[in-house]
Amino acid sequence: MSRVYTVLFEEKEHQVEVKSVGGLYEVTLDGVTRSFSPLLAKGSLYSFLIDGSEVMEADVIFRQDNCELNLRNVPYRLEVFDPRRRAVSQSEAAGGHGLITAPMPGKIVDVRVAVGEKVEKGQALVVIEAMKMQNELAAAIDGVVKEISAKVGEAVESGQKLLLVEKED
Amino acid sequence: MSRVYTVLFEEKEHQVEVKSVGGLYEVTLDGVTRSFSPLLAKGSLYSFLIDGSEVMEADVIFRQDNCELNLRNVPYRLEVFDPRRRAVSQSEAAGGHGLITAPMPGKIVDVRVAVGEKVEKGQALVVIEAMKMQNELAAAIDGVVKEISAKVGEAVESGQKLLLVEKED
Amino acid sequence: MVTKRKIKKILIANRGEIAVRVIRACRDLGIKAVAVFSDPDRAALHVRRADEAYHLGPASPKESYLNVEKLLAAAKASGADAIHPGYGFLSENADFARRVTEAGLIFIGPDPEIIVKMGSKIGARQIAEAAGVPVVPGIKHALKDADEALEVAKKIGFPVLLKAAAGGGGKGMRSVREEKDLKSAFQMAQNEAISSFKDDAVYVEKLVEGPHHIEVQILGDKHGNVVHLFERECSVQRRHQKVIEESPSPFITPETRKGVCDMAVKLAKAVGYYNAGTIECLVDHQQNYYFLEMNTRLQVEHPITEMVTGIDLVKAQIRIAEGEPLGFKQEDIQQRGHAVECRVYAEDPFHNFMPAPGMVIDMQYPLGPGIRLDNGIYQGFQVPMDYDPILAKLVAYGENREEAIQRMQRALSEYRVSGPKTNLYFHRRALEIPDFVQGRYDTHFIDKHMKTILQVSHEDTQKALMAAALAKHLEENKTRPPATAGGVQDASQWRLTGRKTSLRG
Amino acid sequence: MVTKRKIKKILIANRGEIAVRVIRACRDLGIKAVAVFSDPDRAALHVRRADEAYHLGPASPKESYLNVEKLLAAAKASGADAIHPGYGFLSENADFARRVTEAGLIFIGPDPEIIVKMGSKIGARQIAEAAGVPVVPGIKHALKDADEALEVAKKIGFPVLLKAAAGGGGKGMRSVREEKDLKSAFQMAQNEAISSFKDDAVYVEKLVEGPHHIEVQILGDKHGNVVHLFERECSVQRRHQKVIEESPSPFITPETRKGVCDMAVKLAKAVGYYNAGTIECLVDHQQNYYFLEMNTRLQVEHPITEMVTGIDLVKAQIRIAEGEPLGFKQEDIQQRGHAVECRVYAEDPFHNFMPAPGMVIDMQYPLGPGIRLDNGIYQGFQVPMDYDPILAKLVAYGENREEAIQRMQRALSEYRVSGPKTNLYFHRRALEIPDFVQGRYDTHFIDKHMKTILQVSHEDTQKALMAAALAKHLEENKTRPPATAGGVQDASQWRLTGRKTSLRG
Repeated sequence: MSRVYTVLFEEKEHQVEVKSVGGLYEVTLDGVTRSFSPLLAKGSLYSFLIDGSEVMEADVIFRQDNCELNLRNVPYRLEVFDPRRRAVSQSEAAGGHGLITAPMPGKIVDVRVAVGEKVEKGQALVVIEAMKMQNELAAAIDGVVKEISAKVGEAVESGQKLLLVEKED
Repeated sequence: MSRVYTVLFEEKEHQVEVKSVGGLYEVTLDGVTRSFSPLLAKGSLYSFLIDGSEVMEADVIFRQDNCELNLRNVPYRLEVFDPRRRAVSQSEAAGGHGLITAPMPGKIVDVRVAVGEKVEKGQALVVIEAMKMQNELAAAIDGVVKEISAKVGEAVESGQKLLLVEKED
Repeated sequence: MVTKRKIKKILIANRGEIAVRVIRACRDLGIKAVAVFSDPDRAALHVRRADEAYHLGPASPKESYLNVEKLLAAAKASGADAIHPGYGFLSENADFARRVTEAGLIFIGPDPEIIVKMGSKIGARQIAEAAGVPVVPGIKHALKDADEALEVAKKIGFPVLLKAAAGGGGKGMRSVREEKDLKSAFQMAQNEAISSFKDDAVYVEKLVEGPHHIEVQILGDKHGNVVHLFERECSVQRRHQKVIEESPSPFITPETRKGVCDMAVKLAKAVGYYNAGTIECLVDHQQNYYFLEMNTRLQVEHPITEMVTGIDLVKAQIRIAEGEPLGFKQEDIQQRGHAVECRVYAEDPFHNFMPAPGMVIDMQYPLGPGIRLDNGIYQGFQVPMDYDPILAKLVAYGENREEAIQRMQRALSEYRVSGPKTNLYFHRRALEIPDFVQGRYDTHFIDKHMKTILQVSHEDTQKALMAAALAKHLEENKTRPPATAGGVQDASQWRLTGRKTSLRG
Repeated sequence: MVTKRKIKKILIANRGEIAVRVIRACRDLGIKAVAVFSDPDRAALHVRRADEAYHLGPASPKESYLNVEKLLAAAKASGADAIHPGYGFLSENADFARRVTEAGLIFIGPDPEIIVKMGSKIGARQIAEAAGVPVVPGIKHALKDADEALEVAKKIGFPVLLKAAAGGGGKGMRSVREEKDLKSAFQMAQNEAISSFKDDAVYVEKLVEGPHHIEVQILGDKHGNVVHLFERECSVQRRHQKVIEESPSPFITPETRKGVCDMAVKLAKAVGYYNAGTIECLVDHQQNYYFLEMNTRLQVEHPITEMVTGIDLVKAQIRIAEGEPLGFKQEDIQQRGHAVECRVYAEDPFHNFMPAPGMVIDMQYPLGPGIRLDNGIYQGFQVPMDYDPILAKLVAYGENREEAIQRMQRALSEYRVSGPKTNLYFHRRALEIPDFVQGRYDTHFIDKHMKTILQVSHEDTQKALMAAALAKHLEENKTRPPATAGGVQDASQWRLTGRKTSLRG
C-alpha cells in the first residue's frame, strides 16, 4: 500500500509518499527515502526509529488537515492532505496572505486603519496585547483594507479573524 | 441535593454523606462535616480546597465501584457505592477472605497445596515472582483448599484468581 | 535592638514559578505557605503546591495580584504573619510594603523607605552619584511627556534609552536611535510601565553601546551586616530582557570583580539595606563599570548564585525578615563551580517572539546530574494570557563553565513543551554559538547572531515533513492506538505500528 | 604504556534509570549513546533518550539484557567503540568483560581479571584477608548445597547470612536465625542468584548484629592512580537492600573515616584496580570496621558522592576507560555539604512490599533547589514485571545534613506516582523518625520502626474516604469535565465544580 500526501509548509507544497512495507513505513520526500518504525509513546508524542535505529521523537497534533508538529522544540505549522481529496489549501481559500488573524489569545489595544484605507506591506495595522507585551500585526501584502472585525478592548482567541486586506487590481 | 454513599475500606463500611450547597460540597463522615471545592486538575487528579482554603490533591480512579485513591502516595483500595443500589460488597460476593488473587502481574513459581488439603491462616500457598522477587501468598483464614487455578510457570495479571480456600463448617 | 519574630505562615503575593520557588523555601523551613490566585489560576501550580489558597478576583492584575486590599484580606483570613512579594507585581512597591507593615505583618523585603530611595532607578542614581560611584550619563528625574523626552534626548545625543523608573525585566524600556521614533517609543514604554508597575515615571539616559550587564548579589541583615555573593553575567538580552545568565562572569577580570562587589557592599551599607538585593552595573570592553540600578528584591536569576555559593537566598530573606543575623561572614562565601540559567518563555522565536499562551499538551522534564528546574506549569495547565510569559527557569551547574554548558545543552535536549510555543530551541542554538561557548559576548550577542540561532537544519525539516505525512497516514488508517481509561495511551501497544528488527547473535 | 583511545559511541548494556544516567554522561561528553531494549521496553525512557536503539529480544533477561551474543551484535551493528554495563545485569560478569574486549571494544569497567578476583565476594574476602584487612567470620568458598550450608552454619553458629557470591542489591541474600529455616532460605537465595546474576554460587558468613553499612567510593585510572571520594552511609536497609543512603555518614568518627578510606585505597592499589569501585564495610557500634566486599562497578547510590564531591563518576569512568589519567589528586577532593538518596521502588509498603509493576497513570516530578532526580519512567509507561523494581533515585543536597533532609522531605511531598504503588510514603515517614533525623540509626532501623513508618493519620484516612465519595458523586452526576482532544482535561473548566469565595477588600 502506498499513498502520496501533500504537505504545505511555509507556503510551499511538498509531496510525501508513505508506503507500508512489512510493518515498517518507507517515507519518500524529494527523492530521499527513509524507513520509519513509529510508536505512539504517550498522548500525541510519536517515538520513531528511523532507518532501523535512529531515535527521533515528535509531537504531532492534527485539527483536520492542520498539523502542529514539534520536533526538538521547533514548532512546524503544516497542512497535510490527500491531494486527491482537495485542490486548494485552507489558508488560500480563507483569503491568502491578506487575512490577519490573532496569532495568540490576547486583547486588541489598537486598530490603526479604517475600511477602504490603502496599506503597504509591513505596515502595522492592529496592536494586540498578551502577557504584558504589545505586538504589532502588519500587512503581508500591499492593498486595501476590506474588512475589520477587530474591536479595541476586545479579547480574542488564537486564530480569530481580525482584518482583511485585498490586493488592488 | 444530598446523597449517602457507602465506602468500604479495610473490611469496614463507612457512610459518607455528600451534599451540594451553592456550588460547594458538604461532605460528612462520622459526624465530621467538611466543605469541598473540587477541581479536576488533570487526568484523574483532583485538586480540592477544603473548608475554604486548605489545599489537598488526590488521584481517584474508578473501575465501576472499585476505587483506587492515592493521597500523599498512600494507596487506598476502596469500594464506593450507593447503598440503595447494592447490598453485598463485591469482595464478599467473590468469596470473602478465602480467595487468593494475584496482587500484581507476575509469574507463578510454586503452588504448595492441593485441592482438598487443610490449610491454616498464614500458611504460604502460592509463590509468585515479579521484578526478580519471589513472594509468598498466604491463606487469610483456616480452611480447606476448594479450587486452584494457578499453574506453575504461568504468567498472571493483577487481580487474577489463583486459589480459593473455604471455611470448614 | 532588632526584634526577633519567628514566622509561622507566609502569604506569597505572586504567582507561577516564583511563587512555587518561595513555597519550596517555606516547606524547607517548616513554614506554612499561603497561595493567592486569580480566576485563570485556580489550577496553577503555585496553588496546587501551597498549604492554603485564597481567591483574589478576575484575571486582570489590578483586580488580583496587584490589589493590595485583597492581598491583605487574604493574609488576614489565613492568619499569615508575613508576606513574600516574589519579583514583579508589588515586589518594589513601597506603598505595599508600608501597608503590610501597618497591618502588623512582616514584609519580606527591605524597609519601605529604602524601596523609595533605591527601588526607583532615578533615586538610586542620585544616591550612587552622591556616594561617588560612576553612573551612566542621563537625567535624574521622571519625564513629563514625550516632548520633554525628545528635548532631553537631543541634549544627551542619540542613541538613548527610555526606562521606567520602577522597571525590571525589560518592561517599559525602549532604545531609540533616531529622533522620529522617540514619541511612539515613549508612549509604549509608559504604557508598559503602567500596566507592569502601576507607575508611569519614565526617564532617559545615554545608551552605552555594546556593554556587559553585570550584577552583584548582596545580602544584608537588620544588624548592619552586608555581604556580597559575587556577580552574575546577564549580557544575553533581547529587547533589554535577560534570557541567559551565568555566574561567574567569563568576561570580567578579578580586579573588576573586586571593584563591582566592593561597590555593591558599599552602596548597600550606605543606605542601611537589609534583605536580598542586586546592584546592576554596565561594564564596557575596557572593564570600566557604571552603576545602573538596584533591585530591592529577589531576582529571577537568583538560582545561579545559589548554585555557586551554596546559599539559599529565599531562606536567607526569610531569616533576615525574622530579625536573625546572617550567620556567615564575607570570607565564608566562595564561588565554587559554574552555573548557567536559561529563562523559558512562552513565546514563538520563529514569529518575532510573539507571546504564546495556551494549554500545555505535554511536557518532558529535564532532569539528572547538575540540573535544577524552577517550574511553574504542568501538562494540562492553561497558561494565561494575562501575565508574564515566563514558564520556568532551567539552571545547570558544573565543576567548570564547560561542564555547566554541556549539562545545560543536555537538559535542553531532554526538555520539551508541547502546546505553548517556547524559546527552548532558541536557547539550544544560542548556547552553540562559538562566541557564547568561548565566553566572548556582550549585550549585542542576540542581535548579532539571531539569524544563525533561528536556522533549522534542512535534514530536521525534511524529517518533520516526513513524520507529519506518516502520522496523517496512521491516523487515517486508524493504526493509532486508542486511548485507554484516564486519557492515557498505552505505550505497550507499539507492536501495532512498530516492527522489531531482531538481532541474531 | 597505557594506550589512549577516544570513545565516540557507547552502547549501554542496561535499561531503566541507570541507562538514562549513562546516556546523560555521554551527552555531556559529546559521545553518541546507543540503547538496547527488550520487547516490553520499546517505549522505555532509556530508548527514548538515546541517539540509537537496537532491539534484543523477548522480556526474559536471558534473552535480552543478559544475552552477550545479542549485545555484541548490537554493538557491532551500531559501530559503538565501547560498552557501559551500568549496574546489575552483566556489570560484574568477567566473561562479558572479556568478550567485549576480545571484540575490539572498550569495556567501561575494570580489567576482567580484577572482576574475577574482586567481583566475587568470596575471592575478595581472600584477598582482603591476605592484605591483613579485617573481615567478617565465614567461609571462603561457595556452598555445594543446602546440606553443606546447614553444616557450616552450625559450625559458625546462628544467626548467619547466606549471600550470592556475585550478589548486589540485596538479591540472593537471606539472613537465617534458626536451623529449620535454612534449607528453604538457601533455595530462595540460590534461585535469585541464578535469575539475577547467572551464577548460583552462595556462601555463608556470621551475621554481625546491628552494624552500620559504610562504603567507600574509589576511582582508579590505568596509570596506577587511586583516590577515594569518601564514604556513604547505607545502613537504612530492608531485606539487605539499601533504601536510603547519605554522605557523609552521621555515625562514623573522623578516625574511622580515615581508616576505611585508607583501607579502600590500599586494597584497590593492591590489585591494580582501575574504574569506579566501591569498598563495602560493616562498622559496629564501637567503630570497629570489617571489609565486606568490593563492587567493581558503578553503584546505585553514586549520586550522593557526586553531589558532595562535585565529581561526575560516570564521566570519570569513561575517561578512565579511554586511558586518560584521573586529572586530580586526593587533596583536590573535598566533602562539601551533605546529600541524601531515596531509592524509589515499585512496591506496596502496605502489603509486605510486594512488587507493583504496571502502567504509570500520572506523575508529578519533584524539582527545585537542591533536588536531583535520576528517573527511568514517565506517564504512560508500562513498568514491566520482568526487571528490578527501581523506578528512580531521588537525591537531595544541602549545605548541611539538616538542609539536605528538609529538601528531601519537600521533594517527597511534591513527588507523586499514580499507577504502580511506590515506597514514596515509606520514605517520607522514615525521614521523620527521630532516630533518623538525629542520625542515630543502624541496619536495624527499618525493622525497629516499621510500624510507626507505616502509620497513616486518621485525619488523612477520613479525608481520603470523603474525597472518594465526593468523586463518585461527581462522576455519577457527570459534573466531571469531559476530556478534550489529546486526552488532556481542561483545568480551566473548574468553574463547573468549584465555587469561588471572593474576598472583598
